[in-house]
Amino acid sequence: MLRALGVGSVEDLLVDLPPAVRLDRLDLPPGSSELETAACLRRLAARNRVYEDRLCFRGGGVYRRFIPAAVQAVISRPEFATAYTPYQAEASQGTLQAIFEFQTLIAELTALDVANASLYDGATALAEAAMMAVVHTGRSQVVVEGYLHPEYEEVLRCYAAGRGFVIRAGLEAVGEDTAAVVVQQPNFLGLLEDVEEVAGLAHRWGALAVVCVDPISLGLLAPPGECGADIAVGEGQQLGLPPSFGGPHLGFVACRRELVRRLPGRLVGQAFDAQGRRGFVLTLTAREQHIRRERATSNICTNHSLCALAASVYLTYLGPEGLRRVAEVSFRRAHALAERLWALPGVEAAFPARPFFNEFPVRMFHVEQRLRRLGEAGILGGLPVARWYPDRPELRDVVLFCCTEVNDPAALDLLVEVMGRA
Amino acid sequence: MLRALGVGSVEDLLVDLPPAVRLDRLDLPPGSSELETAACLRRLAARNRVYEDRLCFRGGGVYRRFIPAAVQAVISRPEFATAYTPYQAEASQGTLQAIFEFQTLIAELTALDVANASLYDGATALAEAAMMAVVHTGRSQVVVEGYLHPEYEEVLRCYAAGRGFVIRAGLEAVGEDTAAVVVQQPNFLGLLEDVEEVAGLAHRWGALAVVCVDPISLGLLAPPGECGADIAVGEGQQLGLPPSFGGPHLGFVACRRELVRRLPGRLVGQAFDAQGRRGFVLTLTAREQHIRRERATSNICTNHSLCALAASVYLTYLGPEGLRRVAEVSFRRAHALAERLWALPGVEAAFPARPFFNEFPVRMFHVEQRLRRLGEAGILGGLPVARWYPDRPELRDVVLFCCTEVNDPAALDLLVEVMGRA
Amino acid sequence: MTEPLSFEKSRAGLAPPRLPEAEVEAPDDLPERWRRRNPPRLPQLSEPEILRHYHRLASMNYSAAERFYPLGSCTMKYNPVLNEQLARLPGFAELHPYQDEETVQGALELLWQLERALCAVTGMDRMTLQPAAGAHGEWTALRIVQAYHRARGEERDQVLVPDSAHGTNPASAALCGFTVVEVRSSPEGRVDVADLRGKLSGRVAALMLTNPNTLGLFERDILEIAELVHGVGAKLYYDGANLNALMGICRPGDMGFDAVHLNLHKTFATPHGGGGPGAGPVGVRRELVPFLPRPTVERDGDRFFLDHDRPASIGRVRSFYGNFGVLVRAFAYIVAMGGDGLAQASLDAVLAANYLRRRLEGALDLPHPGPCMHEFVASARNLTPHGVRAVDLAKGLLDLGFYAPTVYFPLIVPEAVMIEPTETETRATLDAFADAVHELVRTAQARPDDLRSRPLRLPVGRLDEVAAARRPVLRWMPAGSEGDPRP
Amino acid sequence: MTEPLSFEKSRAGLAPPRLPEAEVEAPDDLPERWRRRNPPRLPQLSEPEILRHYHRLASMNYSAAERFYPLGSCTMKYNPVLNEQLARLPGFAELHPYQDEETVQGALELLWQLERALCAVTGMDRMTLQPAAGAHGEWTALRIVQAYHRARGEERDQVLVPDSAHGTNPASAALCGFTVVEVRSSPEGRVDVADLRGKLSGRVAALMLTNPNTLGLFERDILEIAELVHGVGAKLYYDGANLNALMGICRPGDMGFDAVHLNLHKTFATPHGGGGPGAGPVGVRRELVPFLPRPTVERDGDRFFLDHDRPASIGRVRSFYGNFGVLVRAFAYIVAMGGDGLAQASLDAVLAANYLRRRLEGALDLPHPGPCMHEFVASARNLTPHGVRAVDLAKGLLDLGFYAPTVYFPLIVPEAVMIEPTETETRATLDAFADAVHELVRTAQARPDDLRSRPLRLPVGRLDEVAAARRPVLRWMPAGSEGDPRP
Ligand SMILES: Cc1ncc(COP(=O)(O)O)c(C=O)c1O
Ligand SMILES: Cc1ncc(COP(=O)(O)O)c(C=O)c1O
Repeated sequence: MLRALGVGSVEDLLVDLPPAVRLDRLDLPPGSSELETAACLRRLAARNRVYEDRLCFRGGGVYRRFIPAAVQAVISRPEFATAYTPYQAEASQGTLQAIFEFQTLIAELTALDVANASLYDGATALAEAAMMAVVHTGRSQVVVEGYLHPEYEEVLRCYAAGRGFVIRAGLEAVGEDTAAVVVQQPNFLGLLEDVEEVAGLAHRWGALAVVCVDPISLGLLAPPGECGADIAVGEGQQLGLPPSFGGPHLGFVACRRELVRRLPGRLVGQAFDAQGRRGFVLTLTAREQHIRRERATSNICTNHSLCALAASVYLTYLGPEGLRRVAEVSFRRAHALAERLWALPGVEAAFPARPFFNEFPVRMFHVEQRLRRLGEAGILGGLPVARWYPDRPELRDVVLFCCTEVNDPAALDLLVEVMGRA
Repeated sequence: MLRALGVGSVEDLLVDLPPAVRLDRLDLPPGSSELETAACLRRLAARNRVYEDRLCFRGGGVYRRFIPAAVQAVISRPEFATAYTPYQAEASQGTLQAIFEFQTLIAELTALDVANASLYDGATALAEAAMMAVVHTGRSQVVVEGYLHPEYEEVLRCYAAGRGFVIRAGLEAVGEDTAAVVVQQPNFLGLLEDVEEVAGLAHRWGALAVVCVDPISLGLLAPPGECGADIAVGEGQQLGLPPSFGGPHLGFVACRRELVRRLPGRLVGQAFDAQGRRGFVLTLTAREQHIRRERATSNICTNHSLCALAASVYLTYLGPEGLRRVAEVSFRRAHALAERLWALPGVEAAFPARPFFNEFPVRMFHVEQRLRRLGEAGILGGLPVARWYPDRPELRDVVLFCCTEVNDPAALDLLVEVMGRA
Repeated sequence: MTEPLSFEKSRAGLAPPRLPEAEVEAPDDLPERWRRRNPPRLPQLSEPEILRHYHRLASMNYSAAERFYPLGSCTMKYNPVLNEQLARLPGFAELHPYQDEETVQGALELLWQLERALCAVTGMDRMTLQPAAGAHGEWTALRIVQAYHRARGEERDQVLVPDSAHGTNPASAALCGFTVVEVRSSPEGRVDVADLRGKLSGRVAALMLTNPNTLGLFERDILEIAELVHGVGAKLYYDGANLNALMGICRPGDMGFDAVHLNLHKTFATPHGGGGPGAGPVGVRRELVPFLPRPTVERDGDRFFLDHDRPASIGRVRSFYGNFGVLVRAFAYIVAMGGDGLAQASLDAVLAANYLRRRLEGALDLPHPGPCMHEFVASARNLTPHGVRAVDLAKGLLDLGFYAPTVYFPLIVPEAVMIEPTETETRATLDAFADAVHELVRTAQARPDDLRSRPLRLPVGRLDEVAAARRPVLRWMPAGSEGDPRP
Repeated sequence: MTEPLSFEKSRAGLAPPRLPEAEVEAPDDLPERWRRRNPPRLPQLSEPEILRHYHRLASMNYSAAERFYPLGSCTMKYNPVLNEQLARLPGFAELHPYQDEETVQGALELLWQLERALCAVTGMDRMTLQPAAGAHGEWTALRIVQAYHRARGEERDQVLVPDSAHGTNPASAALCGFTVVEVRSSPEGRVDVADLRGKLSGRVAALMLTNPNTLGLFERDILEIAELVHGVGAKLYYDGANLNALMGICRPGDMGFDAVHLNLHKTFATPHGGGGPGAGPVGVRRELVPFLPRPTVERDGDRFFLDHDRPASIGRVRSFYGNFGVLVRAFAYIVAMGGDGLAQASLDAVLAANYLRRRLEGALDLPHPGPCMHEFVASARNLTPHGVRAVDLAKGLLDLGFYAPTVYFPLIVPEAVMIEPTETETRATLDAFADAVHELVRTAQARPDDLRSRPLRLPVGRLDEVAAARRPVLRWMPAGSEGDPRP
């Protein structure tokens, strides 16, 4: 190729670089063979502790769930994995149709009208929803009600600080400057909120109701669309994605049809060719950065398409009845576990009056010691929440336990047994 | 569907079954969910000990080697994995072309004219080659020279007992009844044989020379075709397949062009369509069971196609120079290790005068105790051969060590260190 | 679009992939006389090129994962993707066959349990899991029967095989040194009992029977047949490649069979791999057990072990213990399905076959009265007057996005079209396939040339197999190399 | 052939997959008021149908694994398959983000080492690995710059963005509350330094620059630009989505950049996934380090830990620590390539782009003088007289088995055709692509209608995007359900 270009070396093509910036040598070790690369990464992987799924009772936004083998079989297909964002629709119908199905699945799950093609994660999805509301209402405050996941709140505040809106806490703060009221269902502590009431209040003040949901819970719990929400967002990790130390996971956002042109990110719509054959295209792109630049609804370009595909396979595998059963098994096991834990000496329900779904807060003595003992028994115990609430003494000794269909009864027994040791 | 058939239940379709044979109930546990199925199999898998590749020094026909990730990426494609034998050529060009390439790769590796589409394993490939010779020469004896893998010999004897030919041992037995002389290179003990001499003798008596080879060794060692062999067979596990407790692996057979119509199993050949486009088809099927029935060259129908595909990807990944390097690294490391082991007190070379490739026999005191100690250090030590040679006292304390590119120098050090402990 | 051969894309002089260095002192001092003179002409391609090459080849294949694959006698059911993941678990895939027994207890238990499950399905007393495929299993079973007779001092030299049998049956018998004697089928497609009776004698070692036979018909007279065979001291052998109709419905053992082989790569849902690897376990009744290949897997309390000490054994039929990776998949299938699931699968398979058979009435000839079991054989001889043959119908189906049924087998049906839908296909798929056959039959009548020109929508058109076999080119050769390896 | 929607194939009443039972006493006593009234209308399909559905969808996609994907600005290089396997190791994939630090030392070390490696490549002092994509990284970097200025008591309200910049640049700036001021490009395609000078002031927080810019041209005046920007106290920000020309060649830090984002899903070979997930780490120079998102990963001897105690931090930009699975792949890529390999990759990328550019001379307009860096922008305006547009050329390429280049971007080039071949393509592929473009240009001249009718060989013909946006249908609705959700 050099010969075709009439140059002696690639250096001759780098004529525009100021000599001062030309690097001598990249300061990294030399390359390695595939065998050695794999060995290096395996060594690192071996220095992490992997808890058995069934012995993992820690959630806090990331959960172990049964992942059907079909998910991996689909998302590892290189036709999906190594395609770009589907700019050339006719050569990307696989990706496009999969996204269209994903949008429908999320709309059905949330009982709202439309959903987008995906966002980065639950936290950024919530921030995007808040910004939708700020733009839509032209107001400058967002009210957070109840125990919102502390990391989601931190992300929300980071976006607000840039974009220039204010976060306020508690329904008391709702007023005529309120763009949106945000509530998480179940909340960070696993407790159920009264979303309908929150939405009612928001609407009375002309604000939007934004609900952050656990998608699995929607197999059992009333979905945002049945509770008056205008926008629903959430984290889709539970829909077929491994914990993977926190990512990549899957943000989703759904809304009422009136808000569709405010949606961030990609949207896929139905289209037809000259012969009348149905296909799918990226649509409503006039919202987006590559057309609208600084006036776009968001800066989203690459989103989490392959994760959305995983979620689609997962939900399609379960179907409506399967999803309900997964939710129900999680609910029932968590409640059985809660009863047994609360019955232990030195352990009590942190919010005994509040209903929960499959995660619940427990107050106990000797938090650290108990968790250490669980660890020795191979169990990843619940999540202590105190670090996020340094000024809340009533949450100091609270630990959040979760339970899903992967935690079989024998695992529950073991947990209770170790927790019960003097 | 029942309605379309006008029957009330499937029972009504089972009219031809004598009632006496109708089963009440299949005596097996009820089915389980995917989660529980996976748990059941994982429990079984967890009850096996997995040695790190680099600490595995046991061969005896199955070896740890570096397997490029490309192999798994290709063979897990459902288009390859879930197709049948390519009866409909036009809809099976992927499989057919892959086999055609495999045939070429094996022919090149062995330096013979043609190879077939695959056989079950090295042992049955050897038996098939012996039967080719028996039919081709019309003679009734097969002579085995040197240390042939004892399991291969047992398989050969099993086929001979059915088909009606006789196995004899040692070059002394060669004579005018000899259909073939069989030799393994390197032999079961890892030692190099003089294949050229064996082939010369066979040919002088009008017999065929059959060589059973280690395909990796052919990166360095003179191939059968350069040594006068008429048929080469071998075990292809090392070409990209995991040990998998002994299977599925890969038998291959290659031969001189005069013998092609004696080959067992599938053969793929080039063909053209009416427009002159090249494609590939199953060919010379007049040798095969579905055409020739009891007069077929073999009964092979399903062979080991997907394993052959793995081998093709493996060999294509390495290329000629890569294969040579893998063979050379194995050779050099094995020789370095041998020197160090032989230098230990109470350990000596079992056949000091004989050259070897990457596996070598060591005679030592305290075989069991030493292997146990290696096991405690996480090492799968060499293979004691005594169990196959109960009448050969000189092999009683002999252990076969092998070394490949996965056994890094630190692994060698550890092995030597533990072996040297008093 | 066709794809060049990897050899044709090879780039001479390309650097090999990065590989580990030896990092030891020892030189490569292999004496010259053992050293290879000419390196093999393997292709030289980079990793991205290799992947793209094989991805493109993959896209040139029809597969059961993507399409209906109604290949009769092949049971192309859905292969659960979970099982692929399980077979790759390091605790299975990374086991060396010569590890000490104490370190492979899970593997041995799996083999032990799988044997028990297959015995439950077949009604046999013990199984060997060694054989690598169906044909290998047939031969193994015949070797066992042969050893049994020999142990009784009898050298029986004949094996009876129905004319409808799969080609591997006579081939396996011949490979085992037997003379094959063919048994005729009756006009209705079942064993002609009178013909059988005439051929039975003290020379007969075994009758190889497939039931349901390859026409998809249950051998109604099976109990009588068994009695006749046993009457001359012969053994009754069951070709269980076709067990998919019978799981939980009836057991070969209860029909009087003495030996059975199974194709786990059919009935037990392991993928066929474009031609293997499969697994062909063989089950036998008590009196044949001593002759099973060794080692067997035995249990002693909680401990599992390999028993090599079996003096009457025929020996080994292959190295190690069978196609373990395939056995893992089959075991996972059985665990997931359970007794109830397997029985349901067979019922569903029978229903699907009968439904599809009904849907094809009027399109193709159905030479044998139904109902059928899990498959059926139609005949395209009704198209012969239009100059259209079964192969033309097959190629027409490819163009419509279906794989073709098995054609020209069994040999006793002219223009045979052998169809096996399996239980994992939906009614919608069966309907679409039936519609396609009807459409092609109409095309055959109206525009026979059209059908004879098919396929037109695949990477290549109809390939000339006759010319290919006349001057076979079985490998790539570098351009300009001396001669080509045509035999 | 197109494929029905999963919803359209749904079989009402189909039994759900087998799932575990609760096996506990506790009933489902969720109070009614929290209970869902109408179940979601998810599809009801069996596992085999689901797999077949998605396999068929897969076969309707072009992908880099199978074809040349010359999409400019997207760096569709080969994604090593090893890295997919490594990211799935249980020791990575099964880690809970809230496990105790002592149990995730390997993961933290990986993050720490990856940060060091990316600093070496970019010349930055520290990096955050949190951002999930390029645009997310841009916004994160601007938030850091904003926090920096605010900490100094300055509320700068403008961000300068060249007119050639990627759309995410102005969008990210706006999302961060800045007013975007566009900087003009000179006729030769580089920043118009005079225009820049005029727009710089104390209101400017940062200039966002891409270098090589989106035309594939290196900004020759970069050192002067840096001086000017720093002169008004603003920060110079580097859009490193396009780093593929510069690894080991030169470092943004040495050019005077203060903050950088990288697209690991481009330069560092992690697969794009049909639109993510990616990773957009952000590197900064010393004075911006205090403002990095928290937590950072720190090392104390042999121990690695998360540092949450960073009072000046902008906070979090997402949950947890980044797209860890993507970071694992990128790290594996760096280990495999090494310093030498990365530098060679950039040299090869530049060579491939220049070669392809040369090969296209005479076919398309090349509005800017070369040499280019890793990509280049041609213009199809020479086809306008024939009534053929860039989009027609793109669709024609699809029919010839290539993905199309990026078209109509950058906005400053009419009928832009932006081509990035990457280092992992062979000369043979580049030649085949160039030949195809030449062929299409000839077609455009001879038979423009032909090109405007393309594609004809794909599952669907050219889709009417305008009509689709006019009455958007964004989801499936059951037949006969009230209304459709058209906004
Ligand atoms: C009825 C019957 N018997 C035997 C076989 C042979 O099995 P295999 O191909 O596994 O050798 C087959 C399948 O091909 C078959 O259909
Ligand atoms: C130059 C440039 N900047 C920024 C981006 C945005 O990156 P992402 O799509 O990861 O958000 C892209 C890619 O789309 C790009 O090409």
